[in-house]
Amino acid sequence: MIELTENPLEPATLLAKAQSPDAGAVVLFLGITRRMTGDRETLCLQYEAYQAMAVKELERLKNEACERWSLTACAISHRLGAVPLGEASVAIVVASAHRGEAFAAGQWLIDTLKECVPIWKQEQWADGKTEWVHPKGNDEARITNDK
Amino acid sequence: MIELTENPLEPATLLAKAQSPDAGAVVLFLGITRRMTGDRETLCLQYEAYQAMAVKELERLKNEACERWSLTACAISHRLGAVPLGEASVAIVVASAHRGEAFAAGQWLIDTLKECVPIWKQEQWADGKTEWVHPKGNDEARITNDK
Amino acid sequence: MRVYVKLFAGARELVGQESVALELPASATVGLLRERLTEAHPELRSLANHAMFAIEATYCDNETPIPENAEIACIPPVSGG
Amino acid sequence: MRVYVKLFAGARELVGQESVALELPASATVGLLRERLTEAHPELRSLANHAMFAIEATYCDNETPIPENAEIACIPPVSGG
Repeated sequence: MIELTENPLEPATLLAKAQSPDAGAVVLFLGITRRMTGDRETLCLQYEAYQAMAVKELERLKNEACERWSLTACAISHRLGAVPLGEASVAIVVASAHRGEAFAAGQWLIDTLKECVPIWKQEQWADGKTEWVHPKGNDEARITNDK
Repeated sequence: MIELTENPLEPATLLAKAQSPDAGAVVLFLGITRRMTGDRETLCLQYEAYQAMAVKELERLKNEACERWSLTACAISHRLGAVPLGEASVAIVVASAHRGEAFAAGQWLIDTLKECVPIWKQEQWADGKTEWVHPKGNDEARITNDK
Repeated sequence: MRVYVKLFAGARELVGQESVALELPASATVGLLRERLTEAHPELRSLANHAMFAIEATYCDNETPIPENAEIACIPPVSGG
Repeated sequence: MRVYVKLFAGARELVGQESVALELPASATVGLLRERLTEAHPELRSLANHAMFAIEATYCDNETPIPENAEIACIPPVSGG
């Protein structure tokens, strides 16, 4: 299951679908809006996607993960729009007969999602600035909008 | 939070406690009762613990994980008694500012739990036999009870 | 030919539009598109150098030729997750 | 001294009891306990060779001396998770 949604993510629903007698292991990853980045404070993150392509890329990642590891379930759900502090922007669930595969696939999926899938976040800083985050290698280009 | 319980595990409750504005990443691991082991079919698993020591060992693992990685939350819940097919015998939740630490700590916790914590499972096979599982290196000693 | 390039996130914000129109020769590649885009919108130069481009929602490289009437998007470095 | 050894899982099932009593010299170590346990309950030999022992719910090795009135447990290879 691949999903882009403006609603809060529902990891319990994803987990329930992944739990089955074929699975011995389920791994869930949640990416959360964190308050502090170094000493800067975030109020909220805002996510935007090139939706048709993001869904296609997420399907591609899911298919590649299912080829590389023996998975009994794989679901990725990404939230768009405002994601308040402490709430999840992304949920990835994978299940497999053995735990090594579930951990490896889960980690690969989030690492690769962050490299490939056309979704962007905008920081809304506590100091009033907003900033689109465009990582360039170790650096990040930040398109700042001083309000 | 460390817990041994005869009731079904509640991963959603564990997740809700782990999600906070200090966490950027939450990783949940569930171990599930799997139907097939090779070509043998399991009906149910039965878990038994040396409870006082299991709680103490789980606390020790949690403390060691919190020393090795920078975690904002760490909870382990293990079910005892009968765990039917597709249900979870163990739930581990870890949260940290960055995802690498959450994945590493989650994997280390389940690997180490399986080596150290005095909990045992008994296979109840579809062919009517029951068998305590006592892994010895690559081998497993199986104390079989033909009924 | 006339192409329309979708813009997202920082690129959209820099230009102030969700897409831009460009006039390209019929045999144009993505590399030429990248050049013309930054000539027409110099404010995009720094970001466009690091951006990928997608044709019909598939990543492509500088050598890829641009078909007529294709959906083209400028994909600045992503930051989802 | 008289010690009681808690048994779990396959060990409990092999002996048919949740604990066994053993008579040990006052200076006994865990190594001696392991020997005496398998002499008294030969059915445990294969499992006890791979078992750990715990005193007061803490793993110990063959050299550990056994205190009087301690809670002692035989921990066959674990399989939780």
